[in-house]
Amino acid sequence: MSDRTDKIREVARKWLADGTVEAVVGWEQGTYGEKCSPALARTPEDADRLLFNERCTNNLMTYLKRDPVRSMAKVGIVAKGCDIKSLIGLLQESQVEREKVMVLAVTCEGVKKDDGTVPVKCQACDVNTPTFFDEIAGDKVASNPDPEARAKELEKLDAMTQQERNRFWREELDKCIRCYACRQACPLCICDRCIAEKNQPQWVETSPHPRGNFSWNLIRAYHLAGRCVECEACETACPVNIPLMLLNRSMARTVKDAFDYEAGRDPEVQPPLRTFNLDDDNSFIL
Amino acid sequence: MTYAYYPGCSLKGTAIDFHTSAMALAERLGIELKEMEDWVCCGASPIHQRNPALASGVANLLLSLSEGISNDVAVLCAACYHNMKKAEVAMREDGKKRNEVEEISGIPFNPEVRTRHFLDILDKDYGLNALKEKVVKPLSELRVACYYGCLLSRPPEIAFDDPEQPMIMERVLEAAGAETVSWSHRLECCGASHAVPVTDAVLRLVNDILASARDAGAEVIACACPMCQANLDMRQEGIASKLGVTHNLPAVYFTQLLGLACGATGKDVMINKGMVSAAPLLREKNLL
Amino acid sequence: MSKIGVFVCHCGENISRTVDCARVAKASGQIRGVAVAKDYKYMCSDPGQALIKNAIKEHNLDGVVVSACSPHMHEKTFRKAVAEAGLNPFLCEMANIREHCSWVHEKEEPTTRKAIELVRLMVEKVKRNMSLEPIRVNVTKRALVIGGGVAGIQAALDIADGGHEVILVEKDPSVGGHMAQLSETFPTLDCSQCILTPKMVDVGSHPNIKLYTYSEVEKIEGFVGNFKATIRKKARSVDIDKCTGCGECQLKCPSKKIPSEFDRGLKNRTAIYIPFPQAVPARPVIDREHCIYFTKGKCKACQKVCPADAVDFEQVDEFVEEEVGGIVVATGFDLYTTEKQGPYPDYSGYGEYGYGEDPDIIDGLQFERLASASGPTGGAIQRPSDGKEPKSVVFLKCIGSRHPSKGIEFCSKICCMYTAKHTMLYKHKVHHGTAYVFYMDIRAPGKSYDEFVRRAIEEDGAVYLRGRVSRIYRSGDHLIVKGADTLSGAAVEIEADMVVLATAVMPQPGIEGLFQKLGISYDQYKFASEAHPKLRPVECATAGIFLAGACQGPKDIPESVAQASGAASKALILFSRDEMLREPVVAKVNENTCVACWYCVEVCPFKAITKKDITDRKGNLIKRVAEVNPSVCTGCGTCAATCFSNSVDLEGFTDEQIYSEINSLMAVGQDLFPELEPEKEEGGPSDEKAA
Amino acid sequence: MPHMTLDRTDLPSLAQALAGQGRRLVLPVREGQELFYREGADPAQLDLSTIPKNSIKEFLFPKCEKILEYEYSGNDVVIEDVAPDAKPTVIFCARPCDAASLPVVEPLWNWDYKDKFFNERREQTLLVTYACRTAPDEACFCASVGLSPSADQGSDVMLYAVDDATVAVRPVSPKGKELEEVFSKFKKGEVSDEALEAFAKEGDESLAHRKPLDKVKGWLEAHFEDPLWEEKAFRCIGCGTCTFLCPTCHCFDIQDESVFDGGCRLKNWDGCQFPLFTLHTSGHNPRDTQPKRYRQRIYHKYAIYPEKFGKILCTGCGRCVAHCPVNLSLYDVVATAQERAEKGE
Amino acid sequence: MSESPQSETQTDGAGQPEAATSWEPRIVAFICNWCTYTGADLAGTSRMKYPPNVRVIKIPCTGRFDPLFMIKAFERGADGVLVSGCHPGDCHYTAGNYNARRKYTVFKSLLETLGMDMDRVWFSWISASEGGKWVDTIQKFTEVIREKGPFVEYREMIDVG
Repeated sequence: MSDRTDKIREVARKWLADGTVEAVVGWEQGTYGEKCSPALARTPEDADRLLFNERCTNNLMTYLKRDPVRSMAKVGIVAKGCDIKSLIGLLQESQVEREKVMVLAVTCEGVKKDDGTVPVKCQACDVNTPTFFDEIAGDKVASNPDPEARAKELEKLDAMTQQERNRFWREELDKCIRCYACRQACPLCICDRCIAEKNQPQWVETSPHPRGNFSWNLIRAYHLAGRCVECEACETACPVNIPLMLLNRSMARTVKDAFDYEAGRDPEVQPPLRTFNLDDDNSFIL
Repeated sequence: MTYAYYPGCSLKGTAIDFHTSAMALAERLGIELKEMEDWVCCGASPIHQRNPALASGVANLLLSLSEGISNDVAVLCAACYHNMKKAEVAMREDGKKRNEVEEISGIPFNPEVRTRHFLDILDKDYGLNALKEKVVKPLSELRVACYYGCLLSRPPEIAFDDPEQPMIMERVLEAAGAETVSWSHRLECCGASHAVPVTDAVLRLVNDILASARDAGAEVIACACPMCQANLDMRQEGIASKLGVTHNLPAVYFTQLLGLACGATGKDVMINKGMVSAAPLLREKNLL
Repeated sequence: MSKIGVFVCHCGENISRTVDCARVAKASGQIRGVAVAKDYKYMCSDPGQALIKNAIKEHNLDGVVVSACSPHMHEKTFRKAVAEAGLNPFLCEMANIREHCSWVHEKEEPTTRKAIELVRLMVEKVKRNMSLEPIRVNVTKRALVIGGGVAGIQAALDIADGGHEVILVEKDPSVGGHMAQLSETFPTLDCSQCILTPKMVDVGSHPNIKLYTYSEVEKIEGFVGNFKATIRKKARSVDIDKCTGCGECQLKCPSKKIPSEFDRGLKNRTAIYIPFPQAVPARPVIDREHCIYFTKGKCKACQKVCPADAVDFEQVDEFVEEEVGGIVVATGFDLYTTEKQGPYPDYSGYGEYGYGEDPDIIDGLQFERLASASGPTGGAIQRPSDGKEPKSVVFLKCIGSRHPSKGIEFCSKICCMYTAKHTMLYKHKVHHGTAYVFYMDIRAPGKSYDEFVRRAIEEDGAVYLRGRVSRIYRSGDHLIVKGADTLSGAAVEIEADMVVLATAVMPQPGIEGLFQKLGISYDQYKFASEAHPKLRPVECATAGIFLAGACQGPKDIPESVAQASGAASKALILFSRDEMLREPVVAKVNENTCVACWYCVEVCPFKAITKKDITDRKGNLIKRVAEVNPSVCTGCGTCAATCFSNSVDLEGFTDEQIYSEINSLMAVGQDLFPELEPEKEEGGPSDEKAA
Repeated sequence: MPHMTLDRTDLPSLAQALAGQGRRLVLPVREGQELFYREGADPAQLDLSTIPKNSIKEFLFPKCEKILEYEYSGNDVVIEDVAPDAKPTVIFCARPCDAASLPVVEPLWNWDYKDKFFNERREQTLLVTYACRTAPDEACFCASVGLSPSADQGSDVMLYAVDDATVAVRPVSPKGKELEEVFSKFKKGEVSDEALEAFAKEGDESLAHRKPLDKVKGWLEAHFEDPLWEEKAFRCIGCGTCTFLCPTCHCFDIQDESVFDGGCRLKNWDGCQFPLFTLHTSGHNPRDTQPKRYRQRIYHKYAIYPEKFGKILCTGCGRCVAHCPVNLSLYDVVATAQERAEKGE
Repeated sequence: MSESPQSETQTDGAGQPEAATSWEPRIVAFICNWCTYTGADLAGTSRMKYPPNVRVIKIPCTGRFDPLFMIKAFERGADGVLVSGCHPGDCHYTAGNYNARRKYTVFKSLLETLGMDMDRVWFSWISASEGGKWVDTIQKFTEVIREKGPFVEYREMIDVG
């Protein structure tokens, strides 16, 4: 780990010193437990605060869409392979201009959540060694993704009957308090004004009652279908522990099966809901 | 390079010279043709008329024998190649067919396995340049008519060269120094399967082929199919007696010519087996 | 509070038979925001319309719902009426209580209630309707015609005669296209050039036609009524204004061994050449690939002999911009080739016919040249290999066409006719010769077409054999054609001196590049697609672009000419008004919340949405947003439904309107609020089921 | 004076007994890796291992509450009031920092307008608080805001786990005293005041490292514009988790939900971290950046609210520290303010 | 659920006995202007008969269909929702229905994941000439919904618990 930290600091220092970037977004030691916290290095000195370890869970790409980073002429960003998938999503949707970002990739064996468990995304990870970057820290890390990881997650849901699933989600979604932490944490929730905050008309009721909660969580998942890179930021941020990734993963599976598409792979490819094939599945339409 | 070798029945019988010469050639080229164990007849032409599914079943069985040797099954006989390749392609592309065949043969299909004609192996895997290097007795000034017959290059889905304008045999023999002629009947049918029932028709067909080759200035016909070779070779007598045309044009296997070019003796390649002997011609060209 | 008027029509008894119209009116009157509700026997009649107009004035209405038949029937009628009363026509909607209610349901309570709900639904919508003004698009009354074949020529002449300027762009040095290559034409056997060349001359001299030959369309910008075309005038190396077309240069040119495109390689031409005697313009062009000066750096023979000093080796490609309102695409066809690697990478020809490498195996157009009086043989039928007169010619139809294994499934349509013609031309010139034709079917629908084919068979004795040919090979002086005669069931083998292949009609190789520039769609074979196969066969989905001739699919001359005139009249309709009026049902973008993800841009089938920069006074970029071009938008609303933040909306079907319609459904006994009652909370669900 | 003790193992039955008197029962139970106060949970599931993730706020100030109904009749609107949905409630084994939040927010609900929805619930709610022997979480800083792990503000009854087996009971409010006989059913013994003092002392020591925050107000008032805000809050993603988990955050939004022929007015939780919170109809937003919004939260808690109601709007429960997805620690920020104030910066 | 004290005071018609009427399936159909709407017109002009339980909301093209519409319809008491437009290849706007089809695919699977009763969500292609198909579809759909009864699951879901 430390060699990666050194490399990150070295590159960041270089970029900041020679003015390649205005700032570098990375991680620094947090103030609570082993947690790490997003950090903004504006000077070569700041760069020495940056680090990488298995608690660097935050997907920093979410900062690309918000100030002060958004308004910078050019910014450096430290990113794990999984975070880079989000960047690719942002590039596909023209939310970021490639030439305005310097990607300082870091190889990764997988991170640990606050409770010490390993996220599913890490079990399924095939980008331990990023391939899309300007600089990379750390030696090649072999990937051995568990191809079943997603399926295993969904088993529970798949096993339920329609009524059971209905019950299950009603209970889960009843918890929602509409803080929108999921949306705020998501690097791919790119709208300046979320549909849930538009009230002419009010398609999505803002009240945290089951009706509003259902339509909100439904639309969130729908808008992320084919775009979500399964970074798990939403679920991690949710203060009431709604298993949002079950929805996102199920959508990702659908998109894979129906359109043979995986989000966050290739900036040149069209996201599935921005295009179509003449021979898309028609079987369910009368 | 090692290949699982499937001779097929004729190569162990009537076409033993094809087998022997191929082995002799392979040995000199350093290609190992490892004969698969417990192989059976591919069913030749009758089987797929009686029962196509069964035909594919047999093919699948044969392909499965390659396990442990190589995923590439080397075949010399055009008919065997035809049957096995067709089945293989069908199984790879048509899941339904595959299940049906696996059902019948009770053997899982290995999608990795490939049926390869020996010509194709020489051309693609071994390479013409490598072949050139092994040539010790160039077939120079030997004017050869390469005969494909109707099976070898067709249908398109199993072809290893242009189905209607194959040049692979020409390429290979030219690499060995031969002079190949351009002629019209390279892909015409010799009538093999009618050899017994309608001999007259066969005589006519073979006569056309031989004539066309001779008119093009060929001194010898190179074959890649036991049935063709047998027909072209054995019918000449009949043609002489019934149609009054003497051709006296030897029909040999391409492997025999290549074998000689690579230094094998006439005996090694059983050059004397043909009814119309190629020996005099070859001797004249100092190839024997 | 809005003031809506509801007008319920009995449609004689068509509605009132099953719907209680009086009650519908009464009920409607109680809907919030409804100022007046009336029912009447025939709302579409003059008194009916008068009733509406008066109500509008009397109650100063700001919206009207006519509850009657289908809007497809009378929406225009009532919107017109409303407009006459001074109300914006788009503030009028129809509730369809006839086709969707009275005609399909029995006379019973639910039917009337449904009618009431349909009215309420529309009232709620109309409350959110906006006054809309039709979109006016200025029209540049000039046309661009791409392609100078017979179709392009016809379209250009018609538009020009209609009094509008035409820009005609032809990629070759002369107009005329394939028709100029033909000898005689079916079914009349009149000489092709005799009927075409006058038209070519007209095009060259018409005051309203600006002719760009040896030129190609480089770029197309803009939209219907307002296209801007950039045209590349390829360097001709000859100043056509100075040149008198005397032809001296051709005589002197030392490189004479270049196969002539016009004669399809049956004759050679020089490096500086006039493609054919009747060319328009009759001016030469230097083929720089073969010109000795351009390849070796010296020669200039042509320049030396040119009396007009017109040869200009320094010439470079020129670009001109032309503004036009409409575009006619007439890029024509070319022939599928039997060669192994022809101009169509996706298709490889016929190995069984030796890939057409034998000089005596030729295609239909080559035969046309052989038979043409202006052709290489002066019209004498001689086989290319040795110039001998062929005693037997075999014609093969459906070469490529209707041959899925060759990758083409369509019928080339013209081959049956021209092959019949060929047999005649042949027989007329070689009386003792035999013409054999291998065919799959004979397709001769069309005015005096079948008679023509019968003549070929019965009078000129062409031998028609139904079947395909498996192999052609040379045997000495002859070509052996092996085929099947499926009628007699016999295998046939013909000794031929020459074989003519009726090869498939294909779009110009690489034409999709142009189609992409134009933003028009095309099918798997790269034939241009029409807007509707039956009802809009000459328009493209992209407004202002029309199709003529074989670029759309195989066509014979009369069809091409007819379609060309059709395309021309479409263009003339477009030019008939100074500005075009379009339905204001178009998308609009909320720039405040658009985040420029370009989903709308990508899903728009009409390329109506573009990317716009918003800058401050100093020109610094503030943000980028999507922008709808109302002149192009057709109002499908796909963009609106695709936008995540609903920053795109559709006039006439806005989110607000649709929301209100859905909302109105709640009204009849569907109150969801009791669930909010505290006491309900205990056992909410169980109560639900009880209900 | 001595205090009654009971067996720790009897706590569930005690909870049951309290609920038995027609109260809805709220107590902390485990869900996955964390604890939550849940209504109607099985007392047997009672889990006291640490501080729950949610606060008790939602039981007095629900996340969504209907406050009136309206209905169109013809062209008029008829408005109907809605009675508060207040049921007798016992919150069992609340943490001191949760209990203490009530006296902090009471004035807010009662200064000009008396909020009957909150007050009636407060009236009906009985708080049986489970004192912390030592700070249960690394994030705790109640000591810094004048409370302690065994603080009894807002509680009706205090429970002290004096050792692993024994729990001492100390009624605090009159309401609490009335429950004497319910508790006495479970009485097993007694402990002296000293025991409780020792208990309290142990708790205080566990937070000795926390600074007092007495100078924060002054510093804030002088540093509205300060680099600190950008520096700390750039990382804030505005998720509002801090405000929603906070026992003292009380902002709400009024929503009218309307269908065709009627509707209702709802009072929903809201938070100062959201751009919409201060977005004007004009499009202008006085708090247009996240640092400004974050600053507002600190100001409201440590300067504005104390100014108006004399109390810091924070009980140091540490939830906003522990659960911030980007680990932006409120304590870290106010402690920095305190430090600078001490240094006179 | 379908009855409610408010309903008497409702503004729908000369005091018709709303409260007394028992539950009737409520089907909302979002249909495109060019094919299905015209198809439904044809059913009318051909005097075909089908149950009066469907409420049509006309959109220009299925491309305009936003899944939010469906959710709102259920929130407003629909027991079933039908979305119908032009057959593939027939779209008046050339591609609206293809885009819509992808939306359906994703949204459908999302509803399934959430345990929605998919018998209440129908998609169809009905051309301008398929008046008969329109009638069959509405008849079948109405029967299915009548079988199932009111959409209690959703009503529960949209009730504030």
